[in-house]
Amino acid sequence: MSGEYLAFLALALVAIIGGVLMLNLSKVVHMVIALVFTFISIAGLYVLLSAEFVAAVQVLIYSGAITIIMLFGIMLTRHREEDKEKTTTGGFWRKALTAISVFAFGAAVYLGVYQLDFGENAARLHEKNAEQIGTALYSHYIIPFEIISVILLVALVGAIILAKKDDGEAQKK
Amino acid sequence: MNGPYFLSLLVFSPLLGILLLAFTPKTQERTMKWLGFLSTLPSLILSLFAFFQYLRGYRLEHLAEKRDWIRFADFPFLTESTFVVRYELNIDGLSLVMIVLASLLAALAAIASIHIKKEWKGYFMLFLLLEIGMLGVFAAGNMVLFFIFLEVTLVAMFFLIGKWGGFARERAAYSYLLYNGVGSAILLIVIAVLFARAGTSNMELLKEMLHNPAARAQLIAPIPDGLRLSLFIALLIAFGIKLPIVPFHRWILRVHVQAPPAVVMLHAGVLLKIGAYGLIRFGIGLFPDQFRDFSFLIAILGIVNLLYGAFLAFIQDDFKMVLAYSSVSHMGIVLIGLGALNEAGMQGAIFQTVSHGFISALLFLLVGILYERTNTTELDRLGGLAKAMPLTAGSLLAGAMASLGLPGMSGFVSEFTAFFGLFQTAPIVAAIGTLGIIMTAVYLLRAVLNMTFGASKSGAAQALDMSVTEAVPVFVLLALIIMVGVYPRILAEPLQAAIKMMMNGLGA
Amino acid sequence: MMEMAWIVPLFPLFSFFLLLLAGKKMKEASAYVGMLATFVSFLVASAVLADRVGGSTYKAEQVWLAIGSAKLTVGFEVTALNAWMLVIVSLVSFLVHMYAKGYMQGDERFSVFYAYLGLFTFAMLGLVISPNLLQTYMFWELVGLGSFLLIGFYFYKEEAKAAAKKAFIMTRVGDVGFFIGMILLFLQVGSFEYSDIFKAVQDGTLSQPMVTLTAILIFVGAVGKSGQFPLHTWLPDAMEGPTPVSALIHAATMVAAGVYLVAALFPLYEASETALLTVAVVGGFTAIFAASIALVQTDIKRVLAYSTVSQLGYMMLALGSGSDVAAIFHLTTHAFFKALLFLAAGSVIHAVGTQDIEKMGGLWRKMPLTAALFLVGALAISGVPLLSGFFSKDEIFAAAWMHGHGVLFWIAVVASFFTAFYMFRLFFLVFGGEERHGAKDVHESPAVMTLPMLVLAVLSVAAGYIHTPWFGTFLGDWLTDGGYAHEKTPSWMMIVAAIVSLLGIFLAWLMYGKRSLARDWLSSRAPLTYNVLLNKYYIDEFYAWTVGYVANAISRLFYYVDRFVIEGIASLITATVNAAASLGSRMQNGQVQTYGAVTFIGLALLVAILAFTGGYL
Amino acid sequence: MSSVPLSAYLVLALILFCIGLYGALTKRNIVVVLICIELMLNAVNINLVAFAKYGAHPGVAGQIFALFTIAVAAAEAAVGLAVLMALYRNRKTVHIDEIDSMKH
Repeated sequence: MSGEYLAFLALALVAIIGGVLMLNLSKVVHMVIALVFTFISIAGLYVLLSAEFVAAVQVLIYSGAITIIMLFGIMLTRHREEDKEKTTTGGFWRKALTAISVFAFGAAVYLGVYQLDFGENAARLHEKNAEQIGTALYSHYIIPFEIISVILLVALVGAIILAKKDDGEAQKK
Repeated sequence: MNGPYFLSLLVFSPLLGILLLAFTPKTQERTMKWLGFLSTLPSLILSLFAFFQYLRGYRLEHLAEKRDWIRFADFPFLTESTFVVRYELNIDGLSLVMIVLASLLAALAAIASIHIKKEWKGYFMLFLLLEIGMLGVFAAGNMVLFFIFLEVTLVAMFFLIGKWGGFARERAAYSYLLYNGVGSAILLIVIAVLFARAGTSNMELLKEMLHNPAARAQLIAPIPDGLRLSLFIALLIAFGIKLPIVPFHRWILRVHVQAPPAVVMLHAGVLLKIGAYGLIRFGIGLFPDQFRDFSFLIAILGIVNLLYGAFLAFIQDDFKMVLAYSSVSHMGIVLIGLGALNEAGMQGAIFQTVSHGFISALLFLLVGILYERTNTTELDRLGGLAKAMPLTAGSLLAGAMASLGLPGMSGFVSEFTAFFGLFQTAPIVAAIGTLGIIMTAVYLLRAVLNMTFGASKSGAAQALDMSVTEAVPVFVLLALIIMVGVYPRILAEPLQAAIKMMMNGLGA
Repeated sequence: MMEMAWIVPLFPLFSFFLLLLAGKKMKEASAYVGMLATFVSFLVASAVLADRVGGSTYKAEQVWLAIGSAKLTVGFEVTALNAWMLVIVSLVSFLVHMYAKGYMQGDERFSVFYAYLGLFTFAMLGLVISPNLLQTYMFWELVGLGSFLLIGFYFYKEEAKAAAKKAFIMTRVGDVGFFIGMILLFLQVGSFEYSDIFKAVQDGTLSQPMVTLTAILIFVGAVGKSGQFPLHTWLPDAMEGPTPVSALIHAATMVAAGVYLVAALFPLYEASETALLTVAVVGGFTAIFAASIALVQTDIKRVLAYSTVSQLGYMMLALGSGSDVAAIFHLTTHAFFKALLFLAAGSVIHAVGTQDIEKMGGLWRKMPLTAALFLVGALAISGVPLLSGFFSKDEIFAAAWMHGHGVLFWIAVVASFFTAFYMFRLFFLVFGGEERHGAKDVHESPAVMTLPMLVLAVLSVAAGYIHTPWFGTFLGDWLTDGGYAHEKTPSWMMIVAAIVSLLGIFLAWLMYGKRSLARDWLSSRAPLTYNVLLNKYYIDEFYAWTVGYVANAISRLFYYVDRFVIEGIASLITATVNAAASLGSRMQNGQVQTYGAVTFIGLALLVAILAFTGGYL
Repeated sequence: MSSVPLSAYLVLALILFCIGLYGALTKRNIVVVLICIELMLNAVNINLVAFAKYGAHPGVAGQIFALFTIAVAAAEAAVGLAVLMALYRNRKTVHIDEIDSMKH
């Protein structure tokens, strides 16, 4: 049992516990907090997978930005009587059916992956990881990279327009 | 004649008319009617030319066309021709006869379309599209192409019924679409299975692969007997809907009654025949063993069709309904001939398809002329037409006589040959079937005499007799009916080779 | 001349087409076209006959249709019988054409009438020269078409419409028997040719039951066409047609086609005792059955029609008794005197304008020539000695007696008595007594009508002498190629026959001429019998109640099956689809998560199936 | 050298994905649904990065794709939240089962 194993097991456990908690907590804010644990442990897993740069981005974007956005979303909407209301939709049957098919899906995919091993190991991935990524990103993947930047811009503008109050509506009020 | 584009030209020549019509202004009624009629002529001329060349000994194999069209898979371990749908047209005696029938009736129906009252542009465009479909079905060299052309007729007919039909036209059109859609779907399944297992949909190749033990090795996957049986039954149902065989016949009643008479000419004259053609081509051509096992059942179905249609036609109040059930009844004779499983029966069945094509076209032509003047085809409201419209009444009577199998007209030859065949294999069944001969006379005379004889009833008294334009197709059809009746060899000889080949397939 | 026999039917066909196309313009001239055509036919037919007398059978044919290995042929054949029939048909047809010019004068569809007559004559001539069963059948049906068209000539009359329809359908019922019999014969023999069939019968290729079966089936066709019981009901109704038509078709020629057919196939019948007996019994029964109906009818043409049925019964009886010669002989004489009677009746109707004999009377003075000619015909049909009917009927009596049909013989004798009685009842009512037809100006018919009657009258008298026990049996010798052995008939038979017919005439004279016997003797004494006879044994009603009812019931049944069962199943299917669709649309609840769940469940199902059926290789 | 096998990462990703999926299909609060979707995207990222190291063709491409996914996820979260705000303003609810105006 090497250290890598131990680290993997711990991180995986935290990630899964975070996910399960997310499903079972009743307050939305708690759910988000539970998920932050998951995100962070996933960042740890990236480190194990020799992807230091991705791990950093993960912490920055997910644990940071997205979580904050979500919290803002929760704060700006009304969540007062949550405790009395049910937190899930649909009847028992639908939930059961969904759960069963999620299990079936999981099992089926599990059958496919549990022995998957290509026997390859990119040993040099951790050496100057950020540099490798940068080189590939600005040479081979330059066009997707530019497109992504456009998408981000569009999302920025779109989000502003969507979230802005309608003029007519504002005047009425 | 030996140009490689002969068949394509024949099939697609109405396309020219569609294009010209597209550029004709909407209001020019006469121009459009002329265009519609003239566009049917090239294929008529070409098909007649081919027919007479064939009678003089020309070999139709020279006309075959073949071009790569869709390639589904390009694996190195498959041969060049596997999983390829080719654009291939070829004809033999049987399809040639059907093509002549189709192009001829199309031209005559175009003349009969002078009674169309509105939107001539769309009408004639769809009409010509329908003709392309019909010609293509008979010229198609593989099943996929056959299916595509079949669907073309389906779409064109749907709109022709739904837009230019009678009061309940929408219902009739949907009825048509639903029944035939189901039939087509079943047919498509059969085609898909065969294509997937054999890697080709060419009829000749399929036939080889299914029967020749040497060619069987080329199959991608084996086609065991059980599968063959199910495919055959599926084919029987698919074409049984088109023909129609009795439990599937309800749609044709609505179409016969609601569609404009000129369209029904083509429908009863040609489209119903696609069912018979398909049964012969695919049913007998591809699955002769299964066909042999089912032949008795098919003969019984034929008798049921014959009698059922006849008895129902006996009590109808509307002449169109009488004719609709008469179509059901007459298609029974086709089945009888096929079920006889011998050359006589086969010949009778094909004769009946052609003969009924002429006769039903004639009768519906006359229905159109009548309806134009009296606005009704109900038997109770018509009477004594022979006084006001002697020509129409006389032709109607002649049509009825041909339909009930009077010697000297085409109906007799087909009826006789079909029964002649069945008496060889199943005399008792055939003897029961002869009851249908009597019933045919009973219901046709009842209907026709009700309309033409007796005292003149209101509405019919002042009607004008048919005009020259209307008379031309009537007399052309009558002449053809009598010609086939008096000199049947003109039909029998082109068919001989095709029938012989099919009989070889059946092992008889 | 014999190789030209095929041309005989073509003249009337030509006349048919010509008149159909140009008849409107030719008007009265149409009559001359028709007359010329039939006259030329008659001349050629006579030449053919003259040729045949010295020569032997001529036959020519060519392939009409090949069905596999079987070759169906058409052609023509000149046998003794055929040549004889050619002459009779063309002669009577010519005379009727001539007569009709007077009778149909002024009818607006004059040319159409002649066109139809031409068609009919063509078909009938074609029928008698056919060398094989198939061709016979084809012309057989065409003859039926001609008959149908002519019966329905006055198409605007409901009765004519019904009669035409009935004639066509009733004969068609018989034709189906013919059709089946013909095909069965072909399947056994391999040919439709008469000669091949006879050969097969002689060889014994044809098994005995098959011979009987096919013979009886074909006889059914003859029953239909010749108006034998039980398919006779159309023939009296057929009198709705113009009278010349009744004379030509429903007396002289077409109805005799059944007799001709059986005679032409006689070797087949001879081979089966059962078939012969059937023919004889049907014939004998029809003879007396129809004669008894004729006793009380009041429509002049109906009386003659039932008389025709009865006489045809005689011919069938003769055939059934094994004497085709007697049948053909009677066919010949009957053609002449029955045509004569019909034409004379037509002349009367033409003059008086009614067909009801109760409204006629005393025409003897107004129309002496017609009356005299009618008398000749009546005497001939009654079997008064020295006229043609006497000899031919005698031949039939002899045949029946010699063949051992004692009962049938006596039935025939009684029928003969009836015949004499009803014919002279007719004669005395129409021509005797005082006038009852009111003020209508009645006068003798024009020469164009009386001339053909005169010719027929001469033939009615003279035709008997071509085949008599006294002067020689020319017809019989010739028809059987000299092999005719006249059976020695007991001499009492002739005397009995003569006495019976004279008795009938005498009784009629007592009742209707001298009136010493009350006319309502039968109706008052046995009203039931009288009514049964008057209503033709209620056969029509019987058919209406059985066949008609059954056909209607089956149709209704099918109608409901079609309407409710089949349509119901179709509706059920559409309803199911509809229900499924509306269920589906209720699932469409707008909740994204439901859609997602359904989609995902479907995916999971597919993935699971793939995984657990080993889809990962 | 014995390291954590590829399948361990894949199974972990699978579990997280399933959790996210179940949540996305059953949770009532739109914010939670969005969060669950983020979780699913994360599961996918794990796969990508794992394949970058242990896949059939290991290389930096997997990590780059993970970065792209993260970028898109960020954009998605922003837009999703904006939509949520707009919705909330109009309907006064964040419950997904009350938003069904797309009904047939």
